[in-house]
Amino acid sequence: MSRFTFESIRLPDTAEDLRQDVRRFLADEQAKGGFVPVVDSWLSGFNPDFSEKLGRMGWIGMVWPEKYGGHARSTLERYVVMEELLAAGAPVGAHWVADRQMGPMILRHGTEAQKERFLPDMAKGVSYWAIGMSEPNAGSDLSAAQAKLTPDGAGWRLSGQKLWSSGAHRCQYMIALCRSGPAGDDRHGGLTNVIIDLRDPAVTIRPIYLISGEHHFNEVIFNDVYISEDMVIGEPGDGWHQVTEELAHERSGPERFLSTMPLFEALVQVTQHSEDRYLQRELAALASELAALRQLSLSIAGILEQGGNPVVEAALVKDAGTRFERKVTEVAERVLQLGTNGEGGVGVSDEIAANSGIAAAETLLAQAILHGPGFTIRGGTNEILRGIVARGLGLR
Amino acid sequence: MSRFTFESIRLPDTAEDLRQDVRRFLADEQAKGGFVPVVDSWLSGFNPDFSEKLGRMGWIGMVWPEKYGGHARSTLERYVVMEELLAAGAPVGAHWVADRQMGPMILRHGTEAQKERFLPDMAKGVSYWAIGMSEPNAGSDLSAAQAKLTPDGAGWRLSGQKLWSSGAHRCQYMIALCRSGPAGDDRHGGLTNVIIDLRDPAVTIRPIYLISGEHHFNEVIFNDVYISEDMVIGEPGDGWHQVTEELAHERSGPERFLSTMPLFEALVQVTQHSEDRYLQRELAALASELAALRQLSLSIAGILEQGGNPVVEAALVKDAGTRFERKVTEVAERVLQLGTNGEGGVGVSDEIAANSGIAAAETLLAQAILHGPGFTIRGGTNEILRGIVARGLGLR
Amino acid sequence: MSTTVRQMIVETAHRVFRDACDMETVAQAAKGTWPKTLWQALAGNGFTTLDDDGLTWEDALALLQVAGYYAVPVPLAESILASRLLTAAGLSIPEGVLTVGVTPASKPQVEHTASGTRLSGRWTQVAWARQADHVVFLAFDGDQPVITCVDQSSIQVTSGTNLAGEPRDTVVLEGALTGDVGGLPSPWSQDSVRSFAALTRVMLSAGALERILDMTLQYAGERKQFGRPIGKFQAVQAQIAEMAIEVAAVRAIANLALAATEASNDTASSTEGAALGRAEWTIALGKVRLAQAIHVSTTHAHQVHGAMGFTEEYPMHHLTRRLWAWRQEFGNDTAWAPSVVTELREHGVWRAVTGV
Amino acid sequence: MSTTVRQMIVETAHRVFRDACDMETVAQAAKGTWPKTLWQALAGNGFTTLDDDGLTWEDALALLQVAGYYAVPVPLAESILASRLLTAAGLSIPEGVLTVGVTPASKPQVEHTASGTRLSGRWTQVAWARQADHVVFLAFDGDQPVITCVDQSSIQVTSGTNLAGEPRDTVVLEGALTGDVGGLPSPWSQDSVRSFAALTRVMLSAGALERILDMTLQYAGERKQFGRPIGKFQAVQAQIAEMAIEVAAVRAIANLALAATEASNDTASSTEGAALGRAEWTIALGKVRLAQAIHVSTTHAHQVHGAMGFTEEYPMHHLTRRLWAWRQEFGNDTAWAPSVVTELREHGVWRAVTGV
Repeated sequence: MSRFTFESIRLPDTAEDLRQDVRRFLADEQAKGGFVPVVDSWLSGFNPDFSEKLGRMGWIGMVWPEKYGGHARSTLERYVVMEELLAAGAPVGAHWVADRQMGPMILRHGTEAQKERFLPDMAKGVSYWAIGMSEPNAGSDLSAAQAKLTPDGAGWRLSGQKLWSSGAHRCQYMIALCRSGPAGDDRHGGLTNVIIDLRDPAVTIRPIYLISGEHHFNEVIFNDVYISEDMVIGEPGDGWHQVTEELAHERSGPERFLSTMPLFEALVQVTQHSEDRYLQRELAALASELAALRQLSLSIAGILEQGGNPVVEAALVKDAGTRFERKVTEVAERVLQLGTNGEGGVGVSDEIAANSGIAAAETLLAQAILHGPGFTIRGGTNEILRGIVARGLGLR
Repeated sequence: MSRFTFESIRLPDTAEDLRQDVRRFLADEQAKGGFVPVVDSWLSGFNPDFSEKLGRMGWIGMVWPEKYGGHARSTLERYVVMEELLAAGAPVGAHWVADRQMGPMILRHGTEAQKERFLPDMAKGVSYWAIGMSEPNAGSDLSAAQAKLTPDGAGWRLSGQKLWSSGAHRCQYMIALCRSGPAGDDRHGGLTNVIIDLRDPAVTIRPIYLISGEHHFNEVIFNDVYISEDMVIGEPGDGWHQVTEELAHERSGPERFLSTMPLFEALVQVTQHSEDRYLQRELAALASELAALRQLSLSIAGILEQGGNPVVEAALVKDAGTRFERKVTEVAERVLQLGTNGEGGVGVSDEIAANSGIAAAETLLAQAILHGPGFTIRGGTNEILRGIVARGLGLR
Repeated sequence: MSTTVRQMIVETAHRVFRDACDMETVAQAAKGTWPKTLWQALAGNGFTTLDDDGLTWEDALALLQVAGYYAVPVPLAESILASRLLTAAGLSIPEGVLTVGVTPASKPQVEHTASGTRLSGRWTQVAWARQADHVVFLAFDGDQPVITCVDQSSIQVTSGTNLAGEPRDTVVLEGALTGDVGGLPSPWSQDSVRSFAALTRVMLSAGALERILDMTLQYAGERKQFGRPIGKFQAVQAQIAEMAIEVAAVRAIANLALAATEASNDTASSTEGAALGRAEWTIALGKVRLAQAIHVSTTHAHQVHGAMGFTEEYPMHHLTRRLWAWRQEFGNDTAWAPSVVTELREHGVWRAVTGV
Repeated sequence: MSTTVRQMIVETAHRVFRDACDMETVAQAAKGTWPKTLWQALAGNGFTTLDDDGLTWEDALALLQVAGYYAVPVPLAESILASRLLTAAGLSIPEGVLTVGVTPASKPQVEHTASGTRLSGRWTQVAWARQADHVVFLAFDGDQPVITCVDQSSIQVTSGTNLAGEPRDTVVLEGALTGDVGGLPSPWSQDSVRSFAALTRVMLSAGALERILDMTLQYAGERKQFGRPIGKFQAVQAQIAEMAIEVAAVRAIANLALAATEASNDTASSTEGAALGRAEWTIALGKVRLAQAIHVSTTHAHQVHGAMGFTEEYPMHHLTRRLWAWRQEFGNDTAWAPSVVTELREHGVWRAVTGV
């Protein structure tokens, strides 16, 4: 009867101990003014100091072998650290992509030399990496990638561009999915992942400002960049396979439902004294959705730990998780009254309104509204994800 | 800039006077025990006595010429009568289809003899008609109709079946869309509307019980039924055109958003004393949606009055209207506690809970839940309607 | 937790239900026929009551998910809950069909008289009271909530049904003779009983939601419109994908509630109160989550099925009508919201969700 | 109502905005540049203030729908409202850029002193206060709400912006010299002023919603994925169809509010109170309806646009950010709900909706 694999996960005691360590660390940092919680902190919180501190705590590259600077911990332990950082709205953006995606890709498909060269700095929290997947005409449809690799001796020459590369203007490296040959019948051939040193003068990085006015994303243009042989990941032509097998990692993580967590916490705080039953219903509904999403996401972490590749389950969780993130915003839009200069909202207690709680909540709401459109688009739009789920259910 | 024609309508004073007449009539009837308000009364309220009374009041066939028993009133006057009857949950099911669809079709495409024969009894509220459109393999896709007409002298022989014919077991006649020839390239050819006397022994009517246990729908089987020449509407082969031009009438009427109106009224009554702001928000949101839908539906009535055929606008209103009907149910499911034997709900005042108000509200909620699935399916599913809107917007 | 044993129970239960609880049985039951064979099969497999050497409370809850999948038309959940309450109160479990009265209308009292212990009061929503050999009641001895069991012969039943046609009777007792009376074990409160009752609805619903997803998938693969299976249309796919996440979410939270319930039983007495509180909170979450899942899933399931789906002939309504009723029984989402929110306010959302 | 004249005004307005208010102008304004040419064009056409021989209040409200379509980056709504308030209070309308302060922080008072009338208080959400030549304030003379106008030179402005970067300043006055003071005409209350302010947001939003529908349609027709325009995908079509109904609904209810406002001005004095009440109720409905429309429409518009749509470069955010801000300004849906519900409770839903 069960269509998907979602086993119940009980976190090991070591993971729960680790959770308390992370909470103490975060409380200290926050008390010292090390960070202010923000919505969507894994995108907007680019903070090299903080990343270095996390590296020193052993909380980057946690599951990698120790010989590459990793800490040989379990996927579930890593999961707990990630969810605590995100729930607190901590600035993890600098190292996020390296830790989640680029490190694991190198670990899985890279050469020994690549591992030794790149992984230790990633784990220290000092090496930051950008994603190079989307292009102007290859958004949800990655097989349409056109950034072109031309053979040049033992190496390659790269021309073309990538879009939406988060943090590329502050990262040292990018791994880009490029076209090294024809697509073939299944449209998935001829793609190759290469490592690009973003400091190369043949690379031009142009900012793409967001509607919030922030600069996180970039257009990255390759003006005949030389890619030496040792910067290719695995075999040329294996790129599609390499990126799609990471999709479950990319899509099932707690960053797909915790982006608006600081706003949710603030919302509960500022309505602390409301006796309004139907407001409580809305808050309870959000909490119950959150609890379920977390269990599902944990289940996927468990499957990943056992070496499975739960792509369909991950699509399911990302679709629901990102919709949840936006529901939090919608409830907050009904409660808070933006623009009243921190003077209240409906159901907001006077006691809290009088202190800074309400102003902070309004700031978080503004962040959530302006970041919201991205939640259900980045990493595969919800429409794409539903197609994947339908396929997984045998509908096409 | 405006994509659709939705002119503002101001109802003429005559229509508003008429509204008061209808309200007085309904109040009298209700006081006399003539009816108890129900959800979805235009389907489930089959009451010949009530229909005859309405006929005597001149509220059936209102816009038809007087020589056919009509009352030569305006579309907007008719609209006001309809909306008042529906909002009150009055039992209008017996004559509804005749008044809305079959009468107008005969008036527009029928012969003089057909008009003289059929319309006066319809207007008296004593002649009840069923729709024969859907078939087992032709639901949303009417062009797939297969009930087959074979020429027989000057007339035809009809074999096949129709599904979902509402009230067929209590109606005297049906107009059925039948296949008289090949569909042709546009798939819309070869269809013909014929009038069938349901008392013909070659017609078998089998009940289709609903999940509420009620019997409104039927399977109607034609065992080589003889259809005389004078029972054909218009020219053979014109059926598709005839039914699609009625679609705006069928889809834009107030029955597409008022089915759960008695429940909405009850919900407001039983929560009369709640100070819960977020419950008030839900009720206000429903009211604002209702008010907008009514304006849009009125606009379409205005266009129809001027001879236009606003098919796309009607699809838009039916999609949104039927979703609104179900939203009322969803809010009621949060407020009332079904199964507590009339003993309460959340936000329901004790004063009301103690009298019969709450039990009546629970009954209406049960009706709304069980009828709900039909709202967004009958008369064209919402998915079909959205396709029509998309086409109207130039998307395909 | 003995996962293997429980897995075995669940597999056996599937087999039993497949054999003895087809849709015809459910349809007949909805018309008032008591499905004797089904009850006997369940009782014969030891599924109807808890047992020190057999079915545990947690096994039984897992079993209810299977029962929900098959739209079980007997008071299985009530029988299990009844035996749970009796055991907890130190009373013995009688033979025969058992049900529970745990939603008293006011505060029904036991009286200790010369002629024995007598019970008076009124209980609504007593499932299959008309059919039960014994009804286990939640009542009060003074202010103290107690459990006691009354024979069919001593009760007055007014018949009622829920939206699915399942018997939900009102029982009135006027000084009826009752057997032994037992108090609730510490740290249980009257609210704990209500929580456990609600938990049965979460479990049953998890199974029923799974079933309507299966039925909808099958229908979407077979039914054709405009020349192809409707499951090929993006709108239908989106509806089914949404159902899938709702089903998965309810199952996840049901399992969470199951684990928390288990933990509250396995706990040292010093932390019992906290563990029970955690279990009750998780159940409240589950009942709240259920409301959305039922709303979304039944809406989409019926929409995909079109007109066919809301006929009596097509069996899906046995599931969807139960879901609509179960959403409400023992408190809907609005009723349970304060239990959820109190914890959020006290500890913050994230700490509440992660178990502090 | 002179429909022809209003139609002419609307058409002219479209021409003026097309010429003087392209997206580059809006983008520059968002960076702090005052769009002088636009203001002059609007003022030159008599669009910025009401006039006995020209623009009526209702014409001006219709004009605001056009202004919203073009994301007008000047205090046009405020200038119109200011002149409406001045006229109603029997005061004259000064030359120059006008704005309003109608959300006072507490209960600011006018004082009649030997050196003239003085005003003290604090107003939030004063649109373009920094730019206005005069600010028209809602204040109090004792308990009596009054209108008065103060020069730029006498006000202290703390700059702020809304989500769209539109100036929303806080103004503090400490015994500032003010001109004449006029009371609100009967039967207006302080709440009437708040209603009229909210009405400007309904009108602006109706236009902005229309614009994002147009932009989304155009994008869906041009942008290709998987080898065809995304507007061919059923999921995208469904989103656009939902936007279309939301846009139509807001327009319908905006027109209803406009008609009710007009009726309240045309009414014999004996029924003025009732007509004004009706207008205010309709405005409350509009502000509530707006919340859903903005939520649905902006969500879908951005979803269809994909990543491109939330870049600063693509101009849709000038509309969507304004909509998010306007939803909140002068009260969100929760704030306006009681005004709506009071009528529902008193008269019943259907009678309230049909105007009793």
